[in-house]
Amino acid sequence: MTLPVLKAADFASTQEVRWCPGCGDYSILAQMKKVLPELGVPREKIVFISGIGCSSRFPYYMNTYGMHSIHGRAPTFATGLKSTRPDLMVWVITGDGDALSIGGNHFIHMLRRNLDINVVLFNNRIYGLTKGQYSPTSSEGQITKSTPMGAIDHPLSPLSVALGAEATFVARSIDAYVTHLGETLRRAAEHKGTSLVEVYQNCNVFNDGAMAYAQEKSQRADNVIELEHGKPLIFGKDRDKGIRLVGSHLEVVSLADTAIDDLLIHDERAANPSIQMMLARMRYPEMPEPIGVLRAVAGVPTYDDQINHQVELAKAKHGIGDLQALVSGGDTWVVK
Amino acid sequence: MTLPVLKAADFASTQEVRWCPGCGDYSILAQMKKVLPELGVPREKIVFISGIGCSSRFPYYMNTYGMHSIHGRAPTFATGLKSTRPDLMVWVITGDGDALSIGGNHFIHMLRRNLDINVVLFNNRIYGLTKGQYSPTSSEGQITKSTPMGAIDHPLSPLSVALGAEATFVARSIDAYVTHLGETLRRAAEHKGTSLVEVYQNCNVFNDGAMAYAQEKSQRADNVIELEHGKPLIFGKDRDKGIRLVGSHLEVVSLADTAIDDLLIHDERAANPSIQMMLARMRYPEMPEPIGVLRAVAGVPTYDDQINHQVELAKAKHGIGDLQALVSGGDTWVVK
Amino acid sequence: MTKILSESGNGKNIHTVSGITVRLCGDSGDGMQLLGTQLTNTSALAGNDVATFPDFPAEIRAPRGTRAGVSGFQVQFASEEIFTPGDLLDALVVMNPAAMVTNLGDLRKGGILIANEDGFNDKEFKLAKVDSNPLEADVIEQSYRLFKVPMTKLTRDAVSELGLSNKESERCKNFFAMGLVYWLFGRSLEPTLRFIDDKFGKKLPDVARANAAALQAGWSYGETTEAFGLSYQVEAAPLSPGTYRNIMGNQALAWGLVAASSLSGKELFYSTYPITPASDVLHELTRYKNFGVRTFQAEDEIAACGAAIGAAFGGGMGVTASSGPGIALKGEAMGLGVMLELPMIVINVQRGGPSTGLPTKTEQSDLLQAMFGRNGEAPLPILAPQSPGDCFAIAIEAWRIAVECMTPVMILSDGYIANGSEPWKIPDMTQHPRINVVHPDGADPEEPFMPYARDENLARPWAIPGTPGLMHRVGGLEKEDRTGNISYDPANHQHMVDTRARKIDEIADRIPPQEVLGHDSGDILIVSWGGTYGACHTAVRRCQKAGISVSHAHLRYLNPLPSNLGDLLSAFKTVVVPELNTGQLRMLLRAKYLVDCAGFNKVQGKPFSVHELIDEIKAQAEALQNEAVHHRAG
Amino acid sequence: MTKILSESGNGKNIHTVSGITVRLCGDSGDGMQLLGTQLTNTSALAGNDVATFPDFPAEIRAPRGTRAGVSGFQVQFASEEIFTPGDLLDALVVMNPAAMVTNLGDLRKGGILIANEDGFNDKEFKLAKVDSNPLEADVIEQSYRLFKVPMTKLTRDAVSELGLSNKESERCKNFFAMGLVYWLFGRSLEPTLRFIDDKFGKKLPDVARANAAALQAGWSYGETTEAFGLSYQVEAAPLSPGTYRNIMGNQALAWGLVAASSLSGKELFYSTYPITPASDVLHELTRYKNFGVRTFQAEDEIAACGAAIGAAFGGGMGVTASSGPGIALKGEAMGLGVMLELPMIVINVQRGGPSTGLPTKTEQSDLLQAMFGRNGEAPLPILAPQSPGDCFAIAIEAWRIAVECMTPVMILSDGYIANGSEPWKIPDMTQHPRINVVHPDGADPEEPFMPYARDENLARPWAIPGTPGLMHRVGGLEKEDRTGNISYDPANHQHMVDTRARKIDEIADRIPPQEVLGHDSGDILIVSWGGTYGACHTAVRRCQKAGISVSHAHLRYLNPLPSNLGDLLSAFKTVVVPELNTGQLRMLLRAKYLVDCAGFNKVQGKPFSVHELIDEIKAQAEALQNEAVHHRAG
Ligand SMILES: Cc1ncc(C[n+]2csc(CCOP(=O)(O)OP(=O)(O)O)c2C)c(N)n1
Ligand SMILES: Cc1ncc(C[n+]2csc(CCOP(=O)(O)OP(=O)(O)O)c2C)c(N)n1
Ligand code: SF4
Ligand code: SF4
Ligand SMILES: [Mg+2]
Ligand SMILES: [Mg+2]
Repeated sequence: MTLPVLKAADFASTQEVRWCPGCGDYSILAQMKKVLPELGVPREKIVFISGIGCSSRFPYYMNTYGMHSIHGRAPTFATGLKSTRPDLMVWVITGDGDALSIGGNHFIHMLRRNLDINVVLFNNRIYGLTKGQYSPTSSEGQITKSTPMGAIDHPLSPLSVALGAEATFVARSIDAYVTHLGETLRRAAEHKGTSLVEVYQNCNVFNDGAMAYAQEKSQRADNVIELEHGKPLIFGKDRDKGIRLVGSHLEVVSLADTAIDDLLIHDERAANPSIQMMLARMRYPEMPEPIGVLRAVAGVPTYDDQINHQVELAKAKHGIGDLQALVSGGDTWVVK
Repeated sequence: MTLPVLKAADFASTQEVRWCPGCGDYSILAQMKKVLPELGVPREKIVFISGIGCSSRFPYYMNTYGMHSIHGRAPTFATGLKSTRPDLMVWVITGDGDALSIGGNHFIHMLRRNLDINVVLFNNRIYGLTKGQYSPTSSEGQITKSTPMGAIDHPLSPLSVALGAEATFVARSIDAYVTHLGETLRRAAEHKGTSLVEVYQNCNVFNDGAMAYAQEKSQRADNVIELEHGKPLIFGKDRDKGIRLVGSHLEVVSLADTAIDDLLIHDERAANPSIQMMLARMRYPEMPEPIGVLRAVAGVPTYDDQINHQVELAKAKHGIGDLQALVSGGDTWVVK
Repeated sequence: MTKILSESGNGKNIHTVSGITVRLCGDSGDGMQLLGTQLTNTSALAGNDVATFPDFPAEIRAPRGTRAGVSGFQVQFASEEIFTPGDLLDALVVMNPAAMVTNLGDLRKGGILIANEDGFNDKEFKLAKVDSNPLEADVIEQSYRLFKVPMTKLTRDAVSELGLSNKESERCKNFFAMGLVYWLFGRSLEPTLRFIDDKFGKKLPDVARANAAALQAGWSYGETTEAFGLSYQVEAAPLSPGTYRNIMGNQALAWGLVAASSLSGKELFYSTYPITPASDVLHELTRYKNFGVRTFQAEDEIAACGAAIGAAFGGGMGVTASSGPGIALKGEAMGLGVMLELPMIVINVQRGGPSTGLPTKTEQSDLLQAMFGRNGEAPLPILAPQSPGDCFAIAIEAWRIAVECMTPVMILSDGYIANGSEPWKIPDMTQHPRINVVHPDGADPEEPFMPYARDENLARPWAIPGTPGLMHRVGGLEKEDRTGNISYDPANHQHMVDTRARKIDEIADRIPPQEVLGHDSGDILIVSWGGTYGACHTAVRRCQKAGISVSHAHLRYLNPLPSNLGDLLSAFKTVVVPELNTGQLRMLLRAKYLVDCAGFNKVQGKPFSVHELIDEIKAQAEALQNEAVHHRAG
Repeated sequence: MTKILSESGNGKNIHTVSGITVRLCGDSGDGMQLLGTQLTNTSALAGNDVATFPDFPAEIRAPRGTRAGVSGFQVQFASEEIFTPGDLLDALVVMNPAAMVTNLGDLRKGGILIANEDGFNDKEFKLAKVDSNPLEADVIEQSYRLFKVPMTKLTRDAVSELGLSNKESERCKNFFAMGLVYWLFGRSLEPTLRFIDDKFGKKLPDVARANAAALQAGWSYGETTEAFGLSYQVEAAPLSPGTYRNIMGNQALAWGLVAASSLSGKELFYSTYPITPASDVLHELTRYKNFGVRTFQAEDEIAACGAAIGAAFGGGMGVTASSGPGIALKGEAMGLGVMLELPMIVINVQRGGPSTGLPTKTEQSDLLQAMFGRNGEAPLPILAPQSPGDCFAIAIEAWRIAVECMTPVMILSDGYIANGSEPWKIPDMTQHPRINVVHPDGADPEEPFMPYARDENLARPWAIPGTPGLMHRVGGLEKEDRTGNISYDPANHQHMVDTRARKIDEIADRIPPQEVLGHDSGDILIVSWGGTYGACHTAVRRCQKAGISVSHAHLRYLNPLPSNLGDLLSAFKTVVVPELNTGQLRMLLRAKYLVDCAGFNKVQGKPFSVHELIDEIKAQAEALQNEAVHHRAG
């Protein structure tokens, strides 16, 4: 039996999409609908699990199984589901507040366990749904409803946190850069283990243009560097700049006076994430910000495989459990 | 008026110490009592705040102010206290489960906010108080009460997590290596910003000897490398081995065939934590494990300074708030 | 338009009425909340009593033109004291078909319906899922006084000279509608012109001019077209003398905390995690840093609660706020607060539940969570404001109890109070009783310090770090009486559990006895709490006037309950407890007093209307009468 | 030693008694828990009915020799059916002075006191904070039958030939004590010798031999020294026929879950975060991976609850467990479970509260948290086992209700039940009714799938991912009836709140009516729940025998309450609700039935003793009599 060929539209649920007009979320939704049919996984085998936030409305719009859970906890539901149903393709949809503020702990633990799930973190550097408070990724000094004199927390980078938590797949893309986004989602889906994709997402109501330097086509080439495995790090509208590793830090060089061979070659498969960590720490405006796959390490056992493997091992070793034998075992006596 | 000179014994509370005989916690307590008098901070200006766990009993044994709070949340109490009482010296005492399992999120956020507090994480790689389940730092495959077939989670390194969360002071020491421990606690106390000290602590009841390679004097020299700022990384009983940076990774070399000048020089002050991250990832038995101060970056604003600074700024700008003016302001009308 | 008091005035056709209830509705993007707020403030400044009810979609920008995207603002203004934003509408302004079809049901027969004609076209019909133009339905003209006004076009015309884009011009149409409404109800344009100037004058002078022009155009439209014929006037209300301002619930809560801080000489540490409908308290408080207010947006609700306790341990005023789901998360930490016996305020601005529920809607369903949402025996005082303005007083009272008894105190507000507004008599804070806070100073070097010794309120001493000689350790394990050391002793545990309970119970001796509206015995007693005050009060007053033997006891203290409440309940034949939940206070009353209270419950995300309460009271009165007849007959 | 049934036997001086209550106490390091468990199992194997109460310090290794470091194990074994580990002790074994002074108060006058003389020296007196040797006090010899035995020395002698170190030799002294106790109560050494061999035989043959030698030496000491003169014998109890084993509460809970899994054909996903006294369920379950059990030690309690819900969404059997503080953390996620209407079990093994409280002690103070510890109206069924063995049945019943009604179900166990043990008749699982689980298979392509349609139990369909055509989305926002789409509609919200409540309430129609021990009307009704069953049952039976008109209703279903309970309560003159809290069930009963239940409450981290309950019943009976007299006189 061949599977019916699905189109993007087949992945649309009947629910009206209720994001603000112009919100970056639309583009991510569109790319997801576009990529999923290419993966050949039947819709009923796919589950989207989200927390709470504008971004977390996502599952309602997908004609798959879905759960719009509670704030910050999506990874926990996904963990229970994937551990018991490894046959399903599980996506976690989360926001910068959902994943890194209230949900930071689950986020780390999901990554270190390396469940075979995919996580898309919509980073708009603001709390959208609650109308504009700063988030853990908001810039220092950012004026928001809750920080009229400027935010004083030092921001977290989702990618750094993920690398610190031993994530096996870490990537970044941009809502408006649709081809790149689609490709990055596809890569995430294909990775075995927890895949994290941070997506720069414009909240045009509460934080409009915060990442315009990366989102707007005119600025992107100079402010963003696209990583490709095995390729030197080159960027710029005229592809005339590059990144070089000097001692223990990275610097921008002009290709006018540096040979391509001297540039850093991107290695997404490096077991040691030190260089990937340096990349994650490149921040605009000092440095171009990396997009694409920073890290994709294969072969690390996944939690779902392992938990189920232990069950199989135990069955093989002790035989399939016999309830009557269990309750009847040990020291017993008979009353007549 | 000169302050009375205090001794270690002055820091002992009247409460009987109730750890298991032989527990590594005793040594940490002793060093704390030894170091504090040297800092010249009056006892009443010191507060110890802990979560729950064997280690978290610590505050009861110190003749200072103290709070034995709830599991994983010590950083939150410390944050409220230090933000409003920057005059106090605040210590957070936590365990590997307390800090990295249930408390992982607060741990990260405390570090990124860089409150001027000191955190001592007693890492015994086990849940002591609840009698021996595995913790986030337990090794893969470790057999514990809750993992009779071996743990399947990939362990977290407190130091990596901290570096990923932009910590400004990150150090490690060992319960049994008392001089080093005392010195490390002192360094932590002196740092302005959140200081994290991971202490390898032997739980002789539930995880005895898990870190013997580092704790036992006979093995220590070969398995541990003492970091010193500005010094090359040398170790070994005969100080005949060193660490060299090769491209993007670290390797052990013999001083027989490598010049000292080629060794990595430790830079705890490097703003970019990439190398520190590489050090944090050195794990026994493949590599010697680093102890001492991995990172100590000065000059990063602390949360307590900033929150209070904004209050001062506001007062300077708008004048000290006038309650009557507040309630009487805006559009009003008079009913006669 | 409760009563028409006089008709026509100096040549013009003006009715003077005792009150008007109007609702302004349009798309979320149409600026209805702004319009409503301005009308409210202007009416308040005109000396009316006012009460408001904003009602907006959960989405930030719900899809334009749809029913889900409708945003409404209801206001009642009156020349008599009022307590609710009104039930049935005297006038309804609708900017599009979706607004019309979702709100028309609340317009009274014969009421005024003003529609932005330009918003009624095929595109909009489709978005609103209506088959044809609802304005054209015969029944509309027959049932209401319909005025179709091409507001978009008229606005465009009015601002055409200012060189704005089409889109920008159209944006001003809410000010046109406002002008028209102002004319209709004889409101002054002055305050709104001032507002426009304040808000846009400097930054966007073009926009300021356009809005002002639109406002004036709307007013002129009413004045000149004579389409309306009749306009209305609402005289000033006989409020008690004083200076007034309009105040919203969350704002009053914030100000009350600032006031408590000032009255007690303690700096406020407000530690929270954003959540609807509590976030505005944060937004408000963070502006008062010059009052020594520190606001802390924590990583989650647990951290927020922990930080507040940390601040309290240091001698600060620790306050944390959230709504239902966030309060659920704080349960464990609140339990620690109970054990540590530190003062703290926990605010729950309730919303529709369970789980995420109806985040933008109101409900009173977290009372039992407030009472029991912690492990073990962990009682704490619970207070509930009865109206937006009352939030101010409740915040101060909560803080007073917290320090007097060294305990966390819970405040239960709700979405209706939080976003509603009312005129508020500005208090003279210099005359306000101060809150006395004592920190022991460790004078006695002979006696060892006893952190769990108790005073006459059973409160323990609030000794704070920095005080020499009072070093002590607190924690969540049961502690020994007086010394505070860990204790597993059975008798001590019993003693401490009992003492913590007694400490809270005895507050009942020190709070005012429960007041009653009406006689303190009789046929029916309505017992209510929280945001239903206005509706219950109004309904009871009307029924009293109608000769029914009914009284009203509205509780501001929910734990402990006022000491005279039991007697009060038993002095009535029927006790009815109206609540926006399935009967939570009722359960507590039945358990405590063994009185067969009846429930009148509604869980619809909406406040009670006055008339549904009146119907209930009448039904109860009738039931009593039938019973009496039956009795006499029997 | 309830009754001496016969004295002496075949030449030896043996009393046959109906039951013995003995407590074994020593330092935490002395192996008292092991000793207790062995004595229990041996007695059970001898056919006695047994009940146990282990009681150990909160510390892992509390300081040696101190009062805080004392670890005790109490066991009652009897030739009649018993329901508690006994109140007053017939025999007390103490290994050191600390153990003696902290436990002597529970030894009945004339009871047997066996002391390890070698543990009574100056060093130990100091550690135990006693001034002089408590064994020497005159009152001891006068009040008790004291036997001082130099156990350490005798043990050392007994094992001297085995070449163990001094320290190792001394470690065996608990086996010496055990041997002596076995002799005293006529127990067979056989089971314990088998145990020693199983445990140490292979790995540490020296230790095995030493322990066996010490055990035998203890027995011989009793047999040969004639110091004791008298030994005791307890015949087999007349339990109902069947095969029995001894079972602990947490173990029975774990097995019950495995059984429910098997009976329903669903694999168990047990997701938890360690906490005393719930952790042992995890330790037990993680050994049953070959039953398809997956255990997940989550990063915290919230994650544990979330993961259980995730597993349930996927069609698995999601179970999460904790104790009070951890349950507080799960509140928000449990609310989501209620909203999603997915089956799940949440277990609370209660301990002393509030906050961290008394982690190793028992209490029943989380009932109201179970009822109300969530935001909004979020009802769920609550069940409570009445004894260690009953945990097995309760787990199965909870799972049955969870899937039948598509709801989270809460089980309230407690520390007393969890660590206690009793003989348990091994059920024939092949005869056990199966639990029917249906997942819709999406057969009908015409009808759109309605995830919130309902069956006769008001349960929605459990459609699981992987089923073609049934794709649907669930979430925490209020949802539309039948379709499950998000809905802010007021009437729908009311309907859904009402329906969720009704779904739980109607379970009352499908559970067995409340049973009563004794007449179903009369003077006094004792209403209890949870771990107090044994004490209440025993007390009521004794009082019934003493002629008091008292009955006992023990609730295993706490929400909803059995449908006949109201009638039952009103059939008695006095209803007394004994609870290890300040009156939580009592509050629920008063609220629901308006019956003036009296409370009998104890919050000391300890179970009720039978005699304090008897005293209470007698006092109530007397009060009724006085009242009656007064009445007749009046
Ligand atoms: C327990 C709890 N706390 C707080 C909230 C309120 N809340 C909902 S979404 C949100 C943050 C949203 O920010 P983010 O995750 O960045 O998502 P976005 O809306 O920006 O997509 C908050 C604070 C909640 N629903 N539940
Ligand atoms: C909310 C909550 N969950 C669980 C527990 C039980 N608990 C107490 S300490 C602990 C872990 C202790 O491990 P760690 O932090 O490593 O401290 P250690 O005892 O090893 O020093 C746990 C799970 C608790 N007290 N509270
Ligand atoms: S508020 Fe921002 S993030 Fe949310 S839907 Fe609107 S634009 Fe998007
Ligand atoms: S259990 Fe382990 S960590 Fe805890 S006190 Fe004992 S030895 Fe120390
Ligand atoms: Mg966001
Ligand atoms: Mg530990």
